[in-house]
Amino acid sequence: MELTVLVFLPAVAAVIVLLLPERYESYAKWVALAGTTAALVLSIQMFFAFDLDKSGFQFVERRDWVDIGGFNLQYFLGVDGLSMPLVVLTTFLTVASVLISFNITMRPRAYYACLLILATSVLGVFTALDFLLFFLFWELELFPMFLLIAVWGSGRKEYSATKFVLFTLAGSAFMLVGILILAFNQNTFDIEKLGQSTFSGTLIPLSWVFLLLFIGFAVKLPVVPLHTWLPDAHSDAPTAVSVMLAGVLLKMGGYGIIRMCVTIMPGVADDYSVWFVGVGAVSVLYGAFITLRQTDVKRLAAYSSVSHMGIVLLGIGALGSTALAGATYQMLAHGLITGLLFVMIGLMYDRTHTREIAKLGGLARQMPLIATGMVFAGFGSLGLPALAGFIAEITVFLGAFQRYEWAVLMAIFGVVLSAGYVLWMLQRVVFGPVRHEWDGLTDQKYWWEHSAVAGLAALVVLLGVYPALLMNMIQPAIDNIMLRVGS
Amino acid sequence: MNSLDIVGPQLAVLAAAALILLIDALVPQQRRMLPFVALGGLAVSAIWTTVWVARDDYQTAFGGTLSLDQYSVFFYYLFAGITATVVLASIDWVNREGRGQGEYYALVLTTCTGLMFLSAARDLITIFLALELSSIPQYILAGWGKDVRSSEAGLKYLLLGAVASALLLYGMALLYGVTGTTILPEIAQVIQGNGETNRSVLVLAMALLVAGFGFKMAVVPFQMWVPDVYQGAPTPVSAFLSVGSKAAAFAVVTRIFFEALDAKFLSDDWSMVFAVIAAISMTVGNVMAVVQTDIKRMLGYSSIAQAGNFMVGLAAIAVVGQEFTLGASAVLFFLAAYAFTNLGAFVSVIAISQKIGSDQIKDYAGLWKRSPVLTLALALCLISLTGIPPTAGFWAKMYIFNAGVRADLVWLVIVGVLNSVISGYYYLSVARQMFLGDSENTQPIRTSPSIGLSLGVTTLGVFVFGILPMPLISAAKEAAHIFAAK
Amino acid sequence: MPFLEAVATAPSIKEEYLWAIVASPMVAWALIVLYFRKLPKVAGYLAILGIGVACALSYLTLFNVIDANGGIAIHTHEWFTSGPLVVNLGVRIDGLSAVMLVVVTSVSLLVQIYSQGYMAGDAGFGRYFAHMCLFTTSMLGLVLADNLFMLFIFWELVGLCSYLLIGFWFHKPAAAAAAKKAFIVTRIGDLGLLAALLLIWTRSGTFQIDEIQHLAITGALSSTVITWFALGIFAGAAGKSAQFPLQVWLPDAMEGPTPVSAPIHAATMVAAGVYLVARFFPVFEASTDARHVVAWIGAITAVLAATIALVQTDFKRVLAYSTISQLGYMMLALGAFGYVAAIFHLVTHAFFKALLFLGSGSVNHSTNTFDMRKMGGLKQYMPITYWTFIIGSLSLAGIFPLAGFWSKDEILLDAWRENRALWVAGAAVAFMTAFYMFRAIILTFHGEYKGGEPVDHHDEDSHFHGDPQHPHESPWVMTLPLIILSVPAIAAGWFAYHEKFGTFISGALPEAAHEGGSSFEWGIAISSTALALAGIGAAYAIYARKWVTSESLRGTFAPFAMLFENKYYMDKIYEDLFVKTIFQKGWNRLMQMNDRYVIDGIVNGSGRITRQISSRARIIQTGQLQSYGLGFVAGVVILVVAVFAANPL
Amino acid sequence: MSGAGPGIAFWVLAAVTLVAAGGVMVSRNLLHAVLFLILTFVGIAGFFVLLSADFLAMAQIIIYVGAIAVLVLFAILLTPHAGRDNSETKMLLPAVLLSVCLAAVFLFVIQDAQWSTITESPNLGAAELGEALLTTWVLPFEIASVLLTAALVGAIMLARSAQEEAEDALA
Amino acid sequence: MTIGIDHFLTVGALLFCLGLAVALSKRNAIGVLMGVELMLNAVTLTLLTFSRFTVSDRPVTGHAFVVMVITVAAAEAAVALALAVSVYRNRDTVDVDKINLLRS
Repeated sequence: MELTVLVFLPAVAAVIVLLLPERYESYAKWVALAGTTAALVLSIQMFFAFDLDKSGFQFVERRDWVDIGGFNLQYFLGVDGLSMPLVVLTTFLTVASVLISFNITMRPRAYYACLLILATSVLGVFTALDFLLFFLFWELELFPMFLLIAVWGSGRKEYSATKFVLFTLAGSAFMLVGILILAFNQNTFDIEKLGQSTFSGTLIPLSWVFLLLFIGFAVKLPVVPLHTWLPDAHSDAPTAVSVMLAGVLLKMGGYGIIRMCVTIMPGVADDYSVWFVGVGAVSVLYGAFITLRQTDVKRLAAYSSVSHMGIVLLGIGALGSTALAGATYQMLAHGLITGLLFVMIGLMYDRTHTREIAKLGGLARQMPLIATGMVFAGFGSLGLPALAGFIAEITVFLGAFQRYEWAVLMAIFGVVLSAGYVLWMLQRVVFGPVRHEWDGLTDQKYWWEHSAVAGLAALVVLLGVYPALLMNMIQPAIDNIMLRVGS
Repeated sequence: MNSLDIVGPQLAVLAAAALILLIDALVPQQRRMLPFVALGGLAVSAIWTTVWVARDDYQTAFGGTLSLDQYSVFFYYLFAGITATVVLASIDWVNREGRGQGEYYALVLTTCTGLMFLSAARDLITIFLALELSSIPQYILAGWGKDVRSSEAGLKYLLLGAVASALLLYGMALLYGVTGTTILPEIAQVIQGNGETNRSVLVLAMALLVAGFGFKMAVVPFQMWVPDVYQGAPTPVSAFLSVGSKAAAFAVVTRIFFEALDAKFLSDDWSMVFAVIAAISMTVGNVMAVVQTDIKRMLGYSSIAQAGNFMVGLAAIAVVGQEFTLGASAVLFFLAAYAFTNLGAFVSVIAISQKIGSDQIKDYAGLWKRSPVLTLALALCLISLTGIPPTAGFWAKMYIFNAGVRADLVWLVIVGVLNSVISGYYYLSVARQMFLGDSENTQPIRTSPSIGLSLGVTTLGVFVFGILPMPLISAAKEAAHIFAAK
Repeated sequence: MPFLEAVATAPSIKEEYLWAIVASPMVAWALIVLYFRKLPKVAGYLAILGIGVACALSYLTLFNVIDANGGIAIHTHEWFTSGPLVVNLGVRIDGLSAVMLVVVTSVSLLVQIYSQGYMAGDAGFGRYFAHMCLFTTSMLGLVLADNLFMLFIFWELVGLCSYLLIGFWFHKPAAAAAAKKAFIVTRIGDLGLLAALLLIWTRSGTFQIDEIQHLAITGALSSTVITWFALGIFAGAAGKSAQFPLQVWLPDAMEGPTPVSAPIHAATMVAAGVYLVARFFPVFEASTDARHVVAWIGAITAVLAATIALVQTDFKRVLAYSTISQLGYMMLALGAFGYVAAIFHLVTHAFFKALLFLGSGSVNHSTNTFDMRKMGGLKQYMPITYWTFIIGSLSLAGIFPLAGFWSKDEILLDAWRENRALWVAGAAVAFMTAFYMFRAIILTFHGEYKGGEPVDHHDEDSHFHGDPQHPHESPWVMTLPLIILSVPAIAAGWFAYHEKFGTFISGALPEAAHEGGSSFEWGIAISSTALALAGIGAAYAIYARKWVTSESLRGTFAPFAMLFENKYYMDKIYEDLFVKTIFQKGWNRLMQMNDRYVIDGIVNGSGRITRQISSRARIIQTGQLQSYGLGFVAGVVILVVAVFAANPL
Repeated sequence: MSGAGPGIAFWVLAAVTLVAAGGVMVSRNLLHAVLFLILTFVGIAGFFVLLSADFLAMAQIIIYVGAIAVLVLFAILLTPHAGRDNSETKMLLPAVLLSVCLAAVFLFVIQDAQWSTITESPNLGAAELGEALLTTWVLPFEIASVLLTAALVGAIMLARSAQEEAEDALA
Repeated sequence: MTIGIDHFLTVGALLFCLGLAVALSKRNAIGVLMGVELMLNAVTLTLLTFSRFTVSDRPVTGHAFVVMVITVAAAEAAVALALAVSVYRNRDTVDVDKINLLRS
């Protein structure tokens, strides 16, 4: 029951928000906050109730739902060590997103409803154990996201929103075909069962099926060259949506690759491992190169996400126990760090109303707290030890080095580049001579801003200094998958 | 009398039509009642159908020309529902246009009767007559509007429809020539026996049938009338065309090809034909819709693309051996889901266009500020047409593509899913206009209760079946099961 | 001596104390950051307290290790595991780390005290002490780390602190740029360290320093792996210790506050590279190629930096190049088997260079400038500073009997034994060192005072309070550390110049690796002293007596002067040519164009093509009735023919 | 169907019918075209007789010649300004080509087919037809009646002028 | 010479295609309608041919079918003429080349 409650808590909150009468629309944020906080509390409770010694899925719920021609789509939820941390990450970032949206005054009911449905969709993706249910949740996120970018965004928001939807739609189109072919072969959508099956006589070669699924996930991750929607979506989305996008939506791609591609078709993953690693390494470098030329803070952060998610793909592709765990850790770390980075950029943008690096500068003097947060997030992003990103990156590198030295060497060069773009950005935005047009702007000062930033920063540090907290949970799940790969 | 009892659902509708004409002629001051009489007739029809379902006494009657089975019952409900929605959505328009109110509703109900007969007919002659009974009133209705476009639409529809009928008839004649009968099961028997010697005739007949019904289904290359007629005809009539006659055509094609032409040497041919037509229809419909500026015309092209989607199910019927009703049930389920969705979209368009006085998509700008409910309703329907959850359209696509994959039509399914990306583009562009654009006029849009009711029913259907599609799926499966029982 | 024969045992100091060394500055840091940012006095004292505790514990540790005759103690704990990956956190104490602890904490403590005066009134006073505490923590963690992983973590954190402190006056564009440059350049070196870390774990499955050392000695790893590992380690060290070709960041780092330059960019942080190489000395011993690379890079760096130092006009930059040069010296020693010599020089250099930097800070405190052309004659105004500065310079120049003499002498001896060419380089550097130091002294403290730099009162970030027109001696909090530091600058050589020290330090190695043999040779000692004296004399002749003017010299050696003044054009090559032109305007731009025009071009293009097709195709829909019918009939014909063609009768 | 009589009759009828149909195609005057159309109808009726369907032949004459052709004439007369020429659109060439193609397909199929034929006429009269229409095909028969009614109602509504409608609205 | 089923069918097919050609090429809507009537006549001929010549349990089927086709043809003609008149009233023409307000 917990999982159902958890997944649909935000949706229920969304319904309540929508039903609020117009004169109470300023209460929308409180309802949203209450709903997401409840979800967060519940997920944390589950996190600690999670039995580390048990293998397999926990908090399982399953019942038949819809008959799709011959066999059932089940309502089948459950979490394991791979998804549990992602669930907590999602609930946490949702709360943070709601908090930093507190100053939204344009149609708040619709805004929060979209945000909450988005949360339900992502939670559903991370907990669904039926492939079609997974797909349902995967698609559910599209329209709220479209509206969030298109209505509450800035800049070329229509273009970006459409681009986002079409990219995802195209990716998921291929994914759907892959899902149906797999399901036809085994007469089930059950991920657990599919994950134990060997496939023979699929309609098209299994490696093609793998590719179909992979494209769907790769768009989301995103992998070069399917990434160009990301900078556009990020730069034009409102802050909270950027946070959700970078923080959890991208992780759906990585999670999907591990949960579906690798677990269900380990043989194919192994055969084509070198390609994934190569693409991952190229993503790291390519993303970093382009990041170095960005002049818009948000686009810069977005391209850096491309680079960082390349590390995830690198870890997955290397198909080692350590590398996969590292990739998972990287997803979590990147979610928090880039989430924080976008929060800081958002706070800054709220005040200065520009994201042009050339127009900014010297903010450390006028807004010391925001500047500190930016520096912190920046260093998290470049993989500073004692912060979450470092553990993740180095675990991936260590895990992948044995098998693909060249790819890891490429990727660690990307780490140097990341120092380049982060520090360049900090130098231009935060440091440098004071600009008097920003005099009189307020620093981070509201409680909701403080709590969102502090919470994120605290988690970044926590994951950086106490990796065992999550590693002990992730590792058994990864080892389960590795058993499949090994055999 | 037992036989009349069997056609009770149709009779109820016809009786309502007659009653309407009578009231219109005798007590014209009571014209406001007319739509309610129509609704009453449809309700009686539905109840009568339910009685039959409750009796569980499925049978064929009239010398085998009509079959009351789960399949036809499914469509009785569907057509009654569609017609009721259309009637509700028409009230405003009919009151405003003022041309022959009684006749309008009577013709709508007559069409409905034709559609119902069409879904139940098991004989080529009956099928032809039922087809014409549903078509001729539609030709008239398409030309019902007083403006020149409406007449043009009616004339175009009729002349092309007549050519299509002639082709269809020639095909039926050939079928009759080969088999010596017009009753579907008997045709099937003869073809199973010695049909292969006359394969050429059968293929030609099949092609002509596909053409004749393809006209109603609106699949490429028989679709070209669709955008013109949808744009020109009164919007409620376009709505009726887009779901009613399309659904009936699919119903009857499924029945003919499944009951009469299911011999292996034929089904191999026509499944391929359907697959190719499906792929072309989707692509043409979607690509052409991209640059449309008139929402009715856009929906016309979209309905061509959707017809291509349905046809995936038809193509899938033939190939699969052990689960060969899957494709059929997919078609039925998709039809039902599509009926809710497309009606919802059209009703929204009726409600909106009436007030803003334009069908141009660009005039929908800023609609959200004027009428959030209408905007959301239309958006929901567009989402459903794209096939995004939580809507009935999602399950429909899921179901039909699953059937396609199971029939080893992976290429077709890939074409289908890619097409839904294109469709996403133009559906979204409508949504974009509504949510983003600005209009000087910020006056709220009020809708009449009748339109509100029809809109409520359809969008609720889209949403509820988007979450709990099982009842609809079971019904579709049960309906399609009659083909397996044979 | 009984000490020598004594058997080394594991030091008995409690593990908690060792952790406390790291923890106490960290606690101070946390308290300052969280509560006392806005209370400069409290922050300052808290910092002194935290580092003081660490310092006291460090001395305790040192004595404990001495008691244990230079034995090794390792306390390790599992941090986290992931599959085969096991990462530990642990502390390792031995002679090397104990000495480093003492050096780091002593210098840091003195600098903290000094900073109370130097930084007084600065807007970021609290922030400054927080950063300093964090730096000390990281440096101590680096020294105490028992495995490479942990060492790498603190290594990077040290880099962070360096970044923050160089960019302390972030409103100065030069400072912000210098901070960025420092971080990125050292990170390029860290790339090697990271690669080495990955390599060694992949090949041996451990990060433990003792195990790695053991593997290197027993030859369990192939020589290729060892060589690459060693080179990776050295790359990291070269970044941190500003070795050629990564030396470019250190002079720019002088944009930071002077008390920062003292511990970080002279005494401790930059020495971390030397420490790192020393830590993995057995590995370098096992790989001759790597060792040669170390030696020659060291030599090149030493010469390069010394030549540049000859022509600098900025007081602090002279010291910076001198630091690079001396670090090159240490590397040279390590490459020449001079493990003990290198550490010895590290220690002495830490003290006298810290002294020199603090002295320069003191000068700046009264003149508001580092430009030697604006100073002169400060001897009479600032006697304490002057005399302590003289002591430091003599020590640096290697004049008997000051500390520098002994350590430098040992390095030259090792170089002589390894390769005569290395000795020649070392000797040349010794001459140049003496020359540029006394050139600086003469320009700064002798002659007429030229007025310093006027205070810009409009600069709200300036913290300068005095009056540059009337220079004065610094307050006691600043002069006291100078005086204290001059003690080891004089005496550290005596204290350490014994076999004891060598044995003690060598105890950190898994076996008495390479005995340096007799570590004194008269020939070397005399020749180097002579060279140093010659350097001093030359400086005196040119700058004090002006027998030969510097201008005429510059004219004679114009091409060289150009080369030196432009730092061998390396900054230009790196930044303008490589980073800005080839990389940013070339390659990255190319990538960006690819992204914008090729990839997005395909994306947008496919959309555009669809629209194009759509708008072309709509022409088919002519509105003419019969064209529709034609399509219809054509469809039938094509259908039939296609079926017959596909599936003949 | 052997023998000279039917043979001659067939060829004559075929000639008349097809030439008349060709006349519909080529005649430049719409009224002439209607006359050719009527001639075709009559020819078809002749075929019906030849196929021993006398009742239907009569029905053909009555309905097609008597009703439909007259309706067409009415229509021509009711649209006086629309012109009486029976010219072709620019689609003539493709239309003819496609028709020829379709004819080729039809003829090929007719040649290819192996009809299971009987030699004797089944001898069906109006009585058998009437019985069939009231038993097996009573349903389509009834539908046809409804259809005619609906068409009538609709046609009347469509063809009424605005003036008539206004009068109707007053009532 | 025996006149067989093929002869009748050929006449029917040719008539059908002639009708089609008329329907697809005439400019006047009423001309188009005439083409359609020709096609329907061709169909009735074909139906009766089959009824006369082919083996069947119920040869009367063809006759019944023809009755229906004739009926429908009449209804269609009536509606078509009504629509033509309706268009004519609005546009003063029944030229299909000019009835093309709805397009693309």
